[in-house]
Amino acid sequence: MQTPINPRDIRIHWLKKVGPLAGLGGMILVLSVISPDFLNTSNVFNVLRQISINALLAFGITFVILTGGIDLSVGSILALSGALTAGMLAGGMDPWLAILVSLTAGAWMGAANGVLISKGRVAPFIATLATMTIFRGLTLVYTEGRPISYDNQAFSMLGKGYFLEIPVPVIWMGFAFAALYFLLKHTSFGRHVYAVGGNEEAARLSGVRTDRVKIGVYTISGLLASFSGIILTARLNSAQPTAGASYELDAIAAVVLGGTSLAGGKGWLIGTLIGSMIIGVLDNGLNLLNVPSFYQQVVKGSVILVAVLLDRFQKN
Amino acid sequence: MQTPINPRDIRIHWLKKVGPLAGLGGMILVLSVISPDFLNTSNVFNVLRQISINALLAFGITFVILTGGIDLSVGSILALSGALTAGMLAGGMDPWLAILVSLTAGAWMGAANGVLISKGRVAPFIATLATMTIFRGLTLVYTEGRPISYDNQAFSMLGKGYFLEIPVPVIWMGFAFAALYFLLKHTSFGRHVYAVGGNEEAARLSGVRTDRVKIGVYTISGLLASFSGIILTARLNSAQPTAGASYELDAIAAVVLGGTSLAGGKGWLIGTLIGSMIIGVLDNGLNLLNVPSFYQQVVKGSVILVAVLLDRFQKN
Amino acid sequence: MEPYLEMKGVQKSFAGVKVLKGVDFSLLSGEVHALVGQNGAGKSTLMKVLGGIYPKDGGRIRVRGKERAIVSPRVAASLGIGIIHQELNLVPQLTVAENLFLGREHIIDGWPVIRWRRMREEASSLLERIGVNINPARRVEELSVGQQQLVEIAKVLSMKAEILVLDEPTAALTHRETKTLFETIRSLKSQGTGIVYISHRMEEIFRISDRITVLRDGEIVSTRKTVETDMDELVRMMVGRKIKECFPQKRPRLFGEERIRVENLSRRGMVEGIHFSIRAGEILGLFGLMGAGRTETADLLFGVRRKDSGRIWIDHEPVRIRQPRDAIQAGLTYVTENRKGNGLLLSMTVKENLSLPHLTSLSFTGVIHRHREEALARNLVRRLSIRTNGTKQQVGFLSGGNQQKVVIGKWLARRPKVCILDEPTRGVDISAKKEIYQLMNRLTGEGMAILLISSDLPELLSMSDRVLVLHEGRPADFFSKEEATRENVMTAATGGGRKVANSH
Amino acid sequence: GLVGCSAKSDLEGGKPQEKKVKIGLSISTLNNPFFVTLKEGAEKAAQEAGAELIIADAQDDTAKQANDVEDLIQKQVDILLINPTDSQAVASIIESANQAEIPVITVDREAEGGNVLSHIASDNVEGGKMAGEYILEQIENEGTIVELEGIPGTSAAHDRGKGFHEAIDREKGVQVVASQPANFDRAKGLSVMENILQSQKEITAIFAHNDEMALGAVQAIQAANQDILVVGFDATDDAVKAVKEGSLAATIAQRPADIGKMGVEVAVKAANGEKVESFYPVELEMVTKP
Ligand SMILES: Nc1ncnc2c1ncn2[C@@H]1O[C@H](COP(=O)(O)OP(=O)(O)OP(=O)(O)O)[C@@H](O)[C@H]1O
Ligand SMILES: Nc1ncnc2c1ncn2[C@@H]1O[C@H](COP(=O)(O)OP(=O)(O)OP(=O)(O)O)[C@@H](O)[C@H]1O
Ligand SMILES: O[C@@H]1[C@H](O)[C@H](O)CO[C@H]1O
Ligand SMILES: [Mg+2]
Ligand SMILES: [Mg+2]
Repeated sequence: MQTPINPRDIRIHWLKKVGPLAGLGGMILVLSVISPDFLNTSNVFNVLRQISINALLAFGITFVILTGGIDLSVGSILALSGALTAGMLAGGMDPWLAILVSLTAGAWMGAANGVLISKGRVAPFIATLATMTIFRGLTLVYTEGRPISYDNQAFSMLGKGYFLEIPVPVIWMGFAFAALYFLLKHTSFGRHVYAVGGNEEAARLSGVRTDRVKIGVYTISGLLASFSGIILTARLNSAQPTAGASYELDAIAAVVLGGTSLAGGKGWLIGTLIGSMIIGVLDNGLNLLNVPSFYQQVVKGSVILVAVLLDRFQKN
Repeated sequence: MQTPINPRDIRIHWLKKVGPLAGLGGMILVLSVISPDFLNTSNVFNVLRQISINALLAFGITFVILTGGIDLSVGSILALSGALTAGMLAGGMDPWLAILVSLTAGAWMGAANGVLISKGRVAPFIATLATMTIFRGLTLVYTEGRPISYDNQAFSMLGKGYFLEIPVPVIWMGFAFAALYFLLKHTSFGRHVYAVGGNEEAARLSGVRTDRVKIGVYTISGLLASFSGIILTARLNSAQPTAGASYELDAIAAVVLGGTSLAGGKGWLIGTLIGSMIIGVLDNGLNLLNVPSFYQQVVKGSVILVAVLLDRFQKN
Repeated sequence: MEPYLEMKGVQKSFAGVKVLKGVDFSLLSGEVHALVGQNGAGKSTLMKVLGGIYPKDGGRIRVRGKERAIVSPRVAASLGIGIIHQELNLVPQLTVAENLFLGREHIIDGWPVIRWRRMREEASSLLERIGVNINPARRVEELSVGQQQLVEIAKVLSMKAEILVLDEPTAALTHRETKTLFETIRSLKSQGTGIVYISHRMEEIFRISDRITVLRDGEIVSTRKTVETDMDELVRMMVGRKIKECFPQKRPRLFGEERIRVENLSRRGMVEGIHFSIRAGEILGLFGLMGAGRTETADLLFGVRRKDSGRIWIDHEPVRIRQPRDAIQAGLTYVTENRKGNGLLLSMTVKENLSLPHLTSLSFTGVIHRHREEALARNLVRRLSIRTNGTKQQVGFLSGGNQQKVVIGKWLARRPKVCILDEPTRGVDISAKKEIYQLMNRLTGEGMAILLISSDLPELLSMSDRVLVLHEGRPADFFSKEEATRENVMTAATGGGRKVANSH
Repeated sequence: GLVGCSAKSDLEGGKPQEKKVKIGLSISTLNNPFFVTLKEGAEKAAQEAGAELIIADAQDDTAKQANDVEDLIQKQVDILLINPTDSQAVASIIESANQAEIPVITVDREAEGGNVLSHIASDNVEGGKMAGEYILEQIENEGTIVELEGIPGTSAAHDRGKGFHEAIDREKGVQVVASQPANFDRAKGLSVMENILQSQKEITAIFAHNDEMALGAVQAIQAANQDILVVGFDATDDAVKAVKEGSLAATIAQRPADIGKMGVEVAVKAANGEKVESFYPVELEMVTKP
């Protein structure tokens, strides 16, 4: 009784995926016409490097949002991890060890979110809002409100270096994307992430350990936030106590621009990458075009709105 | 065939309502023991005045959250309305007219959110994130990045004055609470707000004009944000372009602390008032106890978490 | 007589698939017109077009002689069209009274202020009219599915619709409520209301309808006067071939070892002191009136809710079940009564739904073996004749009955020891029902024990080897196959039976 | 060396107090090393003077500052030190302290209203001007300049920009080719500068409204292998180090520790009934490579 897959279904599917890409394409087109510097190789790598931090955060948040959650604490985890790393480096610790410690700390912070949300049944918004405040406070306590500088050229290369002309952060972003894509698409954990977001009760009744899945996604998010904190610290040769403030909003915007639904259960990682690029290209373009500062926010908000609206419009 | 109402149900219902109140009571108890200044009449009015801005924002957001939405733009609407008011007063406009224009502008900004969300089918988080950026940008454009001062003592009384020893903003808060409570509890609009949040499809099938309800709640939220912007401007004798930044987070926290579910359909306005008080008492207490500022954030986040967790714990 | 309602050549496609291929349908004043057909035939879709939920792609609709464009549920309501949809459409957080008058609240003249007392009183009398006694101040989420269905019925009755559509209204009702509903339908009929009645229960169709229209694959097969047709002909028209006897031949009653034993299962305020055991190959029927605690019993067994007390043995081994995962590992499976609420992942594909409980065995070091997953899904789709555009079709777009098959199907890939089926044939068409019955027999033949919860009394009586009846959360009586007659079971369910403490 | 001069505090060694003075300090934000240093200067002075210091952090929010000051009034402090988030809005806040008859001293930023006993500050407009003049001098009145702005709408961003433009706008040979906000943030300073470098090929000098942004810009310039004169503001430890290394040309030092220290000293003096001046200037100084 099986009817064959409908060609239109495929088209819709394709459109859904192509929506954000079309938005990005449009922006690139416009910018390359009005700003001759935009499509230089060097600027392309520049934009890619700039988005790497946001993209890493957004990748993690994609997992969280797919389960129907949200993570507002990533900016604070970024700052605390960065501060820890810089502090350890300044104290002369081996860079690899420092990285390991920081990543572990980030993963634990994420896991704490996950436990609060799954075992404590606290709404994700409020749980991560509270930990956002706590982790930021801890960063201030740890740094005493001042940047921590260190001097370690080898470590700095993680953020500043190039590998075959490609900026190292872009390579990290590529690796993270590939690994997470696989995790989401080809493993049972990935499937459970979608299941928990789609219908948590049904997932639980099917034997999915929903609590573990939730703890898992927040841990991933924390780990990636920590990783981006490390890269940022490497790039800046220092860690700022205020680093990453309100980064969560840009990261969430990237996820949603990429077509992932905030209700959970629906979305994809490539979309997030594209969403991140939209935001990066936008920021870059505003700078290249020297848009006056007060107008930048107006333009940025409007472009995001138009992108989302176009996407909706296309799908109908 | 009627099943009697389960006594356990009633207890749960009651506990749910009493949960936040107990949290507030506990905090008040602790504070009045360790800080002798805390329970002075003057400090009580002081706290009430301090929460009035947050409470007004949170009242509006309660409506939005009850429909299952969210409003991140309230802080920016507050700023833009405040700036408009101060600008008009500085230009010598009649205060009442200035207020009317500002409130109208706030309502329109809120309505714009509502239209984007209902007609444009943009996710509330992303729509109001975009407008938050846009309205903030417009505030900067309008103020040219500078505070706007005015001189109008009569108007200032709206924020600074006292009526029978009660600070005027507290009276506004009381009025707004009474009106909104009635609206939510005793009008069909109020019921529709719950219905849209509880089961939008069912509401639609029952003939509820869900789009109108949504536009309605965002309009209310915008109106209240604008109102609090006016009060703040009156209180400070001037309007800051950066006013209200990140106020949305405290307002949302107040709503959730009060027991309203972010999933929509469940919640109550008294809870929001209590939630607002919890945050206000906390801020006040941290100051009175002279908690070092870096630790304040840690403590504040932790107390919010504990309050929410206790609430969950009680309900089980 | 001019028909109240006339639909001509109505067409509707989803994503390019024609679901309604030019359907003609009419409804006279004071008639009950039954609409029947297999799962996915397009019955609900036709009614949703009428209700202004889906825009039609072609055709005309005339209401009381006038051609109308029904663009929204509001317009439908204003034309006197009232619909009870197949899926429950209530707001769980609101009270019964608030739901009954949602969108049409009683307000003080000229003011948008609700008249609470009037609403509560009217709600009470509405509920009374259909013979239910539910406190209108209760919140809907606290009601059982059956009670919710009654609230829906009361709601649509209160709209004083002239055209009333009931899309499987009895699926969640027991005999008693069904009887009252039919009385109500008869009285509405005599007042001139036209009623479209959709059901998969053939005896109901013959009891209540005046005319029957058969829909197959989006086309009308035939419209007959009820008195001029019979069950066999109807089934043949629906399925396109002959189907004999609905309940399959019972296999010889040879039971094996005890597979599950339950002692003193309780949860305060819900159920108390449930005892039973089921042997390999045996089907134990669990009966009770609405709210008697059947679903609750199943939930406690499977670890969906925490029990206050109760011990469980599987194959003589004591097991600790604290969450569904434990139950699954112990060899239990559970087909829940609320497929949308907790049975399905509506936004995911048929394949993903079917494979969800088996991902561990389908993957190696966490990586899913795609081909094996696809093979599993295809196999189940074929075995259960699930009507779908493919294994990648989104489950939310399947018809109700086909969704139900997916819910059952997802458990069948593994070999469970005990299977709990809560209303497994709710909303399932006659041929699919037969498949499910055969499946149950095959599973018991393989040594599985089944706990069958069903409000469909004929189904329960003919499929069960023994019947346990609950009354107000306690075991009321226990019957062997021979004792389990309609009368005995109903008497026990209404509280008139001999009380039993132990039903092993 | 140090350009400009420094004011030496003449308030040291006040006589021992009979009662412990209770000072409230409402500070605009502690998310910024500048104010952290100011706060530490104040704390140290309070300890030395045996005074009790209660600090509230307004987190750059005027309304929170209003609340903080009210809370401090509730605490019945003897005297208030206010570091305004905003010079105009603080007026009505000061009025409420006046009503409670608690004397107010402003630090770092001035108040445009209310009854203020004394003011201790350096001048941001002046600092912007110094930066502009220094740049003109170094580039010999010719070249293209980039301005990295602070958080739009903050007084520091506004005042420094104002002073800077006062200095350079009349010079025909120089041109500001880009003015972009980088929010006082190092990471943002880096990415904004990277972007500007993509379109502006020949930049002679950069003025950043604070050191954090300046240091971010330095990273971008180094990565692009360019040689551009960068001037920052604040003289944070990192910036002073960068000046020594030569990657940063100069930074304007505000001596926040001195501002904090003098604030407390003046407060103690006033609380003890001694007469105080209405203005104690804390000189700016320019830190450059020796
Ligand atoms: N929103 C939709 N999108 C895509 N396909 C749909 C949608 N709604 C229904 N369909 C498809 O239309 C067909 C008819 O579905 P419909 O619900 O009308 O069947 P039905 O006759 O009511 O069946 P049942 O007896 O199972 O309720 C099915 O194949 C279903 O998959
Ligand atoms: N979530 C809930 N909260 C409160 N009471 C509930 C809840 N779910 C069920 N109940 C009540 O528990 C009792 C048992 O319900 P249950 O669903 O187990 O009945 P049932 O016998 O399965 O009936 P049905 O035929 O409706 O499935 C009913 O009185 C019902 O109202
Ligand atoms: O003076 C301070 C610092 O320079 C800081 O960098 C920004 O805020 C200003 O007020
Ligand atoms: Mg149907
Ligand atoms: Mg049941």
